[in-house]
Amino acid sequence: MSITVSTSVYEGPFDLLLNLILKEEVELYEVSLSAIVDAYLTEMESLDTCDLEAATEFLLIASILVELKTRRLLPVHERAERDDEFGLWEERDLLLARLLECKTFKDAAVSLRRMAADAALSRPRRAGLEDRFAHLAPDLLEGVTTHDLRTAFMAAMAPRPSIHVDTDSIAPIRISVAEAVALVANELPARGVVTFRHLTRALVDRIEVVVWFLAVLELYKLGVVELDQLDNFGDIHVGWRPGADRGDVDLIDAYEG
Amino acid sequence: MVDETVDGAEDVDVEARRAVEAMLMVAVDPVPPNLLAQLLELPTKRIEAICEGLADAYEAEGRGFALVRVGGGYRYQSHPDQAPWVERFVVDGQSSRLTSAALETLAIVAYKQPISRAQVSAIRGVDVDGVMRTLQQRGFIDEVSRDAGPGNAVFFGTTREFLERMGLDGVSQLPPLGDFVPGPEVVEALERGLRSDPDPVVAEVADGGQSVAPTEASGPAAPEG
Amino acid sequence: MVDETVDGAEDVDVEARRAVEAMLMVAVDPVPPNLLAQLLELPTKRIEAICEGLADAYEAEGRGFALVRVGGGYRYQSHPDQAPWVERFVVDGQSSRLTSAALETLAIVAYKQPISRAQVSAIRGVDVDGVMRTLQQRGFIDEVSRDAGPGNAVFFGTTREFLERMGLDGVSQLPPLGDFVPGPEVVEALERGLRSDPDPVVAEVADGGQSVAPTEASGPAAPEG
Repeated sequence: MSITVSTSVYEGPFDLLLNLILKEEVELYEVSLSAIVDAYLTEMESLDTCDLEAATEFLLIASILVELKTRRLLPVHERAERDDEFGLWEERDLLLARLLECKTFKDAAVSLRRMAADAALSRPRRAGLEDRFAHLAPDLLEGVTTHDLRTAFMAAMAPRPSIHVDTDSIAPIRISVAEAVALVANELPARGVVTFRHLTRALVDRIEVVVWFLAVLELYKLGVVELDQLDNFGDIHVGWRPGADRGDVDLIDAYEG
Repeated sequence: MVDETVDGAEDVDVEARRAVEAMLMVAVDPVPPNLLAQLLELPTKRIEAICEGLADAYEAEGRGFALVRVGGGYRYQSHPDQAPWVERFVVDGQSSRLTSAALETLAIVAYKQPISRAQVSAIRGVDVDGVMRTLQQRGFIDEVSRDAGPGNAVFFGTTREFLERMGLDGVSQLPPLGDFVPGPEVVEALERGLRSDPDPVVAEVADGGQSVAPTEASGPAAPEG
Repeated sequence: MVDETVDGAEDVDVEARRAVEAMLMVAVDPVPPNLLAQLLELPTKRIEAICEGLADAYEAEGRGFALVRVGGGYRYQSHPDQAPWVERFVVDGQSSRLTSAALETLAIVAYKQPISRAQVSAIRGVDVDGVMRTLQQRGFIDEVSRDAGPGNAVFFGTTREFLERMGLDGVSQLPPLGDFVPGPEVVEALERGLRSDPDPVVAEVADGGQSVAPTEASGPAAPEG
């Protein structure tokens, strides 16, 4: 089987997976890693300069493929023994969901490109005011300091952040339940009643939301928070129980399921 | 003459029409109809009717420019079919194209706003800091809020500049995200590709397909106990 | 209908008229008729006749805008008798704050002067003509020199008025940048902007007196995933 890897085409590991699975119509675990590596090395040699970004990106993709292939080799029965809620099958489903989401936005982006191309056929008039009206316009320098200028200049000239490779790209669990318990206990007393959705709106992965949910349940069990849900599947309202003692919470040092 | 477009051609409408033309001509950004309504002391509906009338008249007269509603207001722009001439005339940086990485990131922000950088990264599966910064620098996205919650996350949304570049009046005009959710054959192909067991569980696949619907990713449904 | 203005209404004239309308609509500065003549490959006299025809037609139709010949070129502006409405729009309808795009542009000119529009545009990755014009109109920046080279690039700097408003004696008093190093793409943009070998089309346009920015289309902004 021959696979052409063009590093400039694949924007990330999901891209590569999508392409491998959908375009090449292969079963992921049958992809020969050595074929990809060979194609990649050929590609790199043809480049005039070594592209560090492309190289690190490729390492990431390759390691994900190795990880997935390795798992394929593990006996599936072990699954029955585990207590772990976030095991192989969940990760696979999560990956599938994320691939689908990725594909959804890829297609949405194609539509955006078309819309932008259509819109680009017209250019806006930006000539603005005739000089004779300029003196009437509001004072634009009002409140602008030299510090603002410096900040604006830095923003315009700043180098772009370097690419950081996230090696936990599949279902990373960034926080433990015990840590989430501590965070909620720190924040909630000052915030009154909030919805669970609001409490977790900055979280990235579903798995993290689950962790926070377990943390809230834990606090509920301890009797320091009150929970309320008006409708089935409606927003869950979370509030610190009046008079509850934060000290009770500090006793938790590990989450025991 | 364009009187037929302002049918009845009352003096008030003729005057309002001329004032609208004058004000839009000196505006730099799209002018919201309610601002025109306020200045002219006319109902917004009337302003909208006047603007639509003007737009239709310019088109009917075969003008080389157009009046369009975009980014929440009305603006003059060159007629799309004059693009070849305008391109020759204006040589500058605006025609720079967005890479597909930038467009995908933009699509995620547009549909999921407000959204944090980390959330966008999670969807794309790669670090998006550089792309997000470029999009912000070019005015397509901007910070819309900061969260008081965990991590003090900064949330991003699209700007009026984005709407103008896409030719949209508002984000509600974006095609529904549901239109892009992959069909069953794609779900099946992906499922097959990821299969780690000779014996697929179809129900789980269906769940996986549902969970990318444009709803919010957060809510883990109801508590079980 | 405006056919009477292009008497004879040949196809060539109709097409030229539309192209002229489109180009004048997007122009920031008055457009010299010989530039239009060059682009459309028509005699300058013919272009002048087309423009005069358009100006008469707009006047006859009672448009709120006018096409006038000013400063060696043609431009659209609001009709003089609509001045009260335009004044109202300027006073009540305009934001009184510098947009972040305008502030960044002003800051770049302040710190990097003398600098050409093309260079500013390359750094910001977007067309800055409109913003630069506003800043110049407000008296914050002005032309400080012209390049003797082939592109005849115009260089801008901040004005005395700007310094006074900021409470500065000179630009050397701007807050120091410390050991700040601009990104490589910005350095590249500056270097590209300084190169004095514009491609032929750009040279033609610049010779025509139009101050459009001879930036390469790409700009510094193409992000790679």
